[in-house]
Amino acid sequence: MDFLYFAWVRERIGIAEEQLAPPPEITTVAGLLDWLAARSPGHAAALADRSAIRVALDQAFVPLGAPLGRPAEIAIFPPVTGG
Amino acid sequence: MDFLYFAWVRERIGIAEEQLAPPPEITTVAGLLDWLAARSPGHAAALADRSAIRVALDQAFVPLGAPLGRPAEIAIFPPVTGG
Amino acid sequence: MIAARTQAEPFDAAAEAAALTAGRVDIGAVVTFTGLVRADDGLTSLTLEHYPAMTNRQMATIAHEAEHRWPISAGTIIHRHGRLLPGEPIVLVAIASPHRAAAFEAAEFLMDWLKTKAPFWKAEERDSGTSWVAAKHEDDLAAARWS
Amino acid sequence: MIAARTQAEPFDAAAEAAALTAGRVDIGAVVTFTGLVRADDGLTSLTLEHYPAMTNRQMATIAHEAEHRWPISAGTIIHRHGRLLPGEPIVLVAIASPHRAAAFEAAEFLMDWLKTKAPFWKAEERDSGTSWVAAKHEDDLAAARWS
Repeated sequence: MDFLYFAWVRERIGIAEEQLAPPPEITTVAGLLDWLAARSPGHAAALADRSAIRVALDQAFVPLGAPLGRPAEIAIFPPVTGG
Repeated sequence: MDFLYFAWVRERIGIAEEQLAPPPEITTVAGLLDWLAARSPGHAAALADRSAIRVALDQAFVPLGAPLGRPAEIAIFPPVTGG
Repeated sequence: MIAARTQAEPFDAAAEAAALTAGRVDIGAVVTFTGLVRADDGLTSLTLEHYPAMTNRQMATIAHEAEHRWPISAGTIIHRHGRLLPGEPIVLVAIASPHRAAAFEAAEFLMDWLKTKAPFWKAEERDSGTSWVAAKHEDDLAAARWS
Repeated sequence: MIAARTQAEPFDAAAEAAALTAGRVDIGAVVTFTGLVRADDGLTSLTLEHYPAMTNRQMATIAHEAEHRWPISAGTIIHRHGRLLPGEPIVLVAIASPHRAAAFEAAEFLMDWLKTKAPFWKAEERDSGTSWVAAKHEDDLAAARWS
């Protein structure tokens, strides 16, 4: 699975992109974030405040409580500020 | 007093502008329109449907029931359709 | 400061909008509205009659009212009169503001005012003859939301 | 048909708006919104990061949604990315419609969407350092009125 990070999530994790294989017992987006946060202090810092985290699976927004399914790409980032 | 007419009010009266001296006992806009309608068949036709008549005294809209005062200029026209 | 004028000549909406922001770094939003002549039902031309003294006076008043209601950095209102062909521009409202909501609202407010209070009258010319456009109730409703 | 794109280069809002109406006589209203970089509190530059695959996919979806909700004759959405200086344009929404209310509403709808759903992030650079812009609650409220 391709993990993409943007803005301060990217800065705190320290990389823009990585390929990871979460264990099959992770079935929700929230569960995936818990697993990801345990990978490094940077991941933990980036994901500390879940209210400031937004997630897109295969380029579509999902709530943190959504089922994970089998996306090819997961993007994790702060609330958007374009326009 | 300068009387100005626009759009189909102008066309029905047959002139764009005239100078008239209404008698001093006319004290409201509605009274002025009654007096004006009696001047000619054209004036009468233009003013027949009062719901379609708008009036401005010295370039400011007034309701038909408004006091006439002593304007220098009275304009009579249909509802506006600009923009 | 919103500048308002009437003219018979076409206007360049792009140049008018660009002039609002030239050399400035305090403007976050520019909204422009351009009204154009549609060739509906075989319309061949539109003639706009107006009452110049009242237009000038009332446009200045409404521009002032908009400046009072919203933070406006700069603005331009242009309304044409005379005979216009399909596709030609009739009216321009261009508003620059620090903020997007203010720019949208002020532009809509001014357009609603122009539709219901500015002393202009449209006559539509077709092969079948010329007729005066009737005022639309929906325009009155749109204008009423600002009062 | 609303065309949407992202680019690093500046755009010419005037030329984009003019292209919507060229040669047409069925358009009654054109509304444009241009967002610009403000030099607030000593801001020296704004850098827009984005997520290209998601932007392209979601912009196409929201353009389609706008076309479904309003009668739209033509439209253009452009969002820039990269480093921008004060006074430079960030975003353009230009909508042409037969009717004025539809043009205003569709342009506001698309801007509210871009503010709250398009995957762009702004970093502000000042002499004191660089900081990410926080999302505004008022933008969420503005977007919520369309749902």
